[in-house]
Amino acid sequence: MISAVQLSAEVLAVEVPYWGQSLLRVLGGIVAVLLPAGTIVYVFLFKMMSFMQSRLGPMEAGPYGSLQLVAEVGKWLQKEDILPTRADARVFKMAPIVVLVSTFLLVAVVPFGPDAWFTNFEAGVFYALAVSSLSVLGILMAGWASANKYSLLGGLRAAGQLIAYELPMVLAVIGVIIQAETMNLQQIVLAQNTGSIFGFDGLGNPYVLTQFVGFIIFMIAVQAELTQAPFDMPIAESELVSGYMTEYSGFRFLIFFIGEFATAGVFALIASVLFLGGWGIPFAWFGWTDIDVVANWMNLVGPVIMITKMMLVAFIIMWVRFSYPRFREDQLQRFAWKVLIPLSLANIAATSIFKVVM
Amino acid sequence: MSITDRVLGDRQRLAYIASQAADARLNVELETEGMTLNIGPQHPATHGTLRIIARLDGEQVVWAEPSCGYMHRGYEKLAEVRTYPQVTTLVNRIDWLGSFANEVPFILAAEKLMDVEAPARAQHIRTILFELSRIANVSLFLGDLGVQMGAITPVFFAFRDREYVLNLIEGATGGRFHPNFDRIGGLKDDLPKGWIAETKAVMKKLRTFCDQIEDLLFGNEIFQSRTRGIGVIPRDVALQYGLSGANLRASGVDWDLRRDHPLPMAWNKADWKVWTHPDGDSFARCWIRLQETREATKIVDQLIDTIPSGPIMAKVPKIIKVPEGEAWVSTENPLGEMGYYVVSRGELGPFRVKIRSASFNNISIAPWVLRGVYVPDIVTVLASLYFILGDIDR
Amino acid sequence: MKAALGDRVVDSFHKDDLWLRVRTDAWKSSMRTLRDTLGFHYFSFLSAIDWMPSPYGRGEDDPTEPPPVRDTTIRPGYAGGDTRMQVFARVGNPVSHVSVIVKVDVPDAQPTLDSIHDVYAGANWHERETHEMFGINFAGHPDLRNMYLPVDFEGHPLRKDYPLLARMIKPWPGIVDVEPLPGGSEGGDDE
Amino acid sequence: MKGLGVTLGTLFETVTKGANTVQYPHEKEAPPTRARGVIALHEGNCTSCMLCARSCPDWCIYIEGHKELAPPRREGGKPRQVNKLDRFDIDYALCMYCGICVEVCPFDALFWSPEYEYSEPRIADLLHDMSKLGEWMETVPEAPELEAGADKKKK
Repeated sequence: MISAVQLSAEVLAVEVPYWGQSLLRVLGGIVAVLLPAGTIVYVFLFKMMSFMQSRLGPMEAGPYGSLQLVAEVGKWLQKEDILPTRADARVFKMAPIVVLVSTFLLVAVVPFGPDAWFTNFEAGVFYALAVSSLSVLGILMAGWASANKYSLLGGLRAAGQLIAYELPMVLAVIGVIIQAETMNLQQIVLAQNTGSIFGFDGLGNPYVLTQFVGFIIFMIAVQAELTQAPFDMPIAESELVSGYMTEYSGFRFLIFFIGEFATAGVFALIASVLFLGGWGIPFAWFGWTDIDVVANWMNLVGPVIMITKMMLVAFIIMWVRFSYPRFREDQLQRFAWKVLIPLSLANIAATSIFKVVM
Repeated sequence: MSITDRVLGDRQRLAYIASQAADARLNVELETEGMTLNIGPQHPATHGTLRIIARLDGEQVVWAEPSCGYMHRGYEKLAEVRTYPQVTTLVNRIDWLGSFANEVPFILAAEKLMDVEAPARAQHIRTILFELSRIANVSLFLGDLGVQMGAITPVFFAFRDREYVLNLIEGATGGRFHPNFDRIGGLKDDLPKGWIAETKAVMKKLRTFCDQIEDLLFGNEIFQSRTRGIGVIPRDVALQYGLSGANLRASGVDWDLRRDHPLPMAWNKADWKVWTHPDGDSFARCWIRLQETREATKIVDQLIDTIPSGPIMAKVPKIIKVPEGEAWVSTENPLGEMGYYVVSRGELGPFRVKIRSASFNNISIAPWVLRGVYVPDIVTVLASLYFILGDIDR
Repeated sequence: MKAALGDRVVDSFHKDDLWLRVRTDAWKSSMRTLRDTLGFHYFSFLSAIDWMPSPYGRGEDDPTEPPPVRDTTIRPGYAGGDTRMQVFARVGNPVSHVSVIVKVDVPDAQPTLDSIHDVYAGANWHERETHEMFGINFAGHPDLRNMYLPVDFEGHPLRKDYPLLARMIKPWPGIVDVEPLPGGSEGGDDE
Repeated sequence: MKGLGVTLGTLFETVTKGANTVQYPHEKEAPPTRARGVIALHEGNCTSCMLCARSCPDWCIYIEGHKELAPPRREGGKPRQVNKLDRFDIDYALCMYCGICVEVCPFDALFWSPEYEYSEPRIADLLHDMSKLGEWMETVPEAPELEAGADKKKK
């Protein structure tokens, strides 16, 4: 495994000391989280949503509305940061940070290229799923601390929903792990790009084809994790005003807003790694057989491919978000326990039988 | 119609038992100290300033009671000090979405007292504008229904197509929301040139809008699971509370004032269908309103082609003194049955005007229907009852 | 209709709508018979009328001239009536689509009437509104709180002797104040 | 599932055929000729008969005038006594655009003009005086011809 040090040595042809390398990783991490969040917000939330509703969306800030995001951030920064009197101050301040931290931890494990990765855990997938349930804590803290009946209701609903949808997400991912026989994300990407379906290896073996049921369950579970439209009971504007985020304003709300869309971006990244073959193009086209053989320019092209796949997955998430009404939370729970979990168990059984037979 | 041909037979009984069972469940559960949630006057789900005080047990509503009065403008007192033309400007601000539809019953009541009849052409144009304001009102309901349920997109479709109708009304009457176009004995002016052709084009757009909303919302599984069997109002309770309009027809009562109550208007000249639905739940109410919008476009299409020529205003003295007497006229407004009980003493203005607005009765059933319902369903049931605050508080 | 209600109907009037006036003490029983025997299940509305003409007029009299004299005779409307305040309700038959307006006198001394909220559940809110607007209290009504007005509002706005303040404070701009020609008119004909 | 089709369809429709919204500060939508935007006063016709002020439901028209001698119409005739307007204000903060004054005016002094951009930072400026109302006169459009089948009315 070439570590990032060699990567920077060869590509940048300069010897980067250890502290330089970790600085590089931290900056890379922030960029890898904020960049997709920003593009998703702008492209989908502002532009695509308005096009779907036959209007043009923000046009004033910058040419064709491109600087709208900067305007929004500016607006929130100069808004007053209200702390409700009876709120539990410390927990109230901590909540948005916890939600954002879980996103940054999540992105640390996503590979962007043969050498361009932050950490290369053996148990990458396990770590990712464990960390993603951290945001539930943040939301509960926000709901409880803002001492407001609506946010309390929102927080409790969020807790129930997120936990109910952790399970199908994990079970859907197990199908992928069985097929790739590894938990290391880098290896999963490798398996997808070098594998072959019934001998035809021109397209590699992206798990979205063989694991289609797993992909559907994973997408639904991600939609619920992000509290997006069909599952946005916690932030149900027409009942709970805006759920656990009601009392937040100014910079803290900005963190929540970034958190929400950064998590959407990172989950889309993970979905594209697990199901769409991550940063790789099917290796058969280039005659590569193993990870060391892959050409160096792949470290630069890899992130671009990842971003396009992420935009594809995010398009699906947002598209569903804009055209579906909201579940009631008891239907939501019933849908999770009675439909998704049995389906994912069946998927695991089928994959394992298929694995053994093949 | 895929939805109607599905078997709806015993659904009403099933849903009714479910909502009654909610009552039983409530007093059986362990007695936890309930939380009083105050869905306050500025809540996004209320069309205006309605406050609902709900006592919750967890997510379930034990007792809910709307408290209105935040929007009370005292119309009945104001009407006593105004002359007849001034009251028509006052009156179209009660149900501000379908505002031309408010003026018509008041003017008909005054005409009944003076036993003057508007010429055929005026009656025709009045009916067309009445149906146009119905479309403007109910199309916003269809869009707003989506927002109450969380779907963001339908509301933009509704506003986009509603703009065409509002431009039509403004073209003919001068005011988008408050036309003030009706006069005792006829209308203020005639239609501008090219208005008829424009209306036909807009009606086609409206029909595609209805299909789009049907696909986007009504065909949606989540929407159906959110509204079927929720907020069931059986027939006799609906009658006792005086529900009217789509809410009454959704509980299976075949009563439409346009057809059953003869008025000097042109409804009988067009053939259209009155839709009823046996279920009486939220879905039935919303579905009936969608069909009514389609019927309204059909009515307008038929009437547009057969407008008789002739005067627009009957022979009426310039200063109107309505002879002594009492009259009651009610028409099928977009929200329900809206009626005016005008008592006149022969002066310039009415002596007493009792305004019977549809939403006041539609909401008086809320405490009964909201018992044992979940918190998100409060919004669903109120959205399907479809009230406008000006109507309740007058 | 008269057969079923019998002697409770005091007076009736018919002009393309039907008005009935019922004896005050027979108000609840007649509503019950209307609903049960004659099938008038649909409750449309209930309200009251104060027949005394308002002493303030339309607030449009010229403050300079002496206030005009106004007749304060109490003349009831259709189907007669001899008290100042009358409660009237309208109920309909959903099958035959016929509706009737039932009137009843409210004794002037202490305006009370027994509530019909158990006959027609919808009457609950209407009675609360009539109570706060006219001061008629309904015996047997579960909670006669104010419907629209704040809890501590005294006075009953829809009574004719309750002044409409908006028109009291502001002088009426419609008063003609075109001063005459200085030094009298030289007989020019006013166009 | 059909819902997804509708939203996607609208997406392509908006991209191809352009959205329904109008970018207000740059493009402006012309209101129909009969729109009731603002009331314009034709001073010459007004004889301060106060009919409009009397019939306004909101009491928002304030008129003061005085009598004056005007030159006779025919040379030998007596000087005419004519009402001259001193003050004719319409308070647009109170006005509810009902149009009764325009209709009730016997001398055709008041007209509707579809102008709608006269918002003011201070509410007191909404009290338009005689000269301001005069300025609106040239924005008053021609009366639109009527739909076929309408009999020709005098006005």
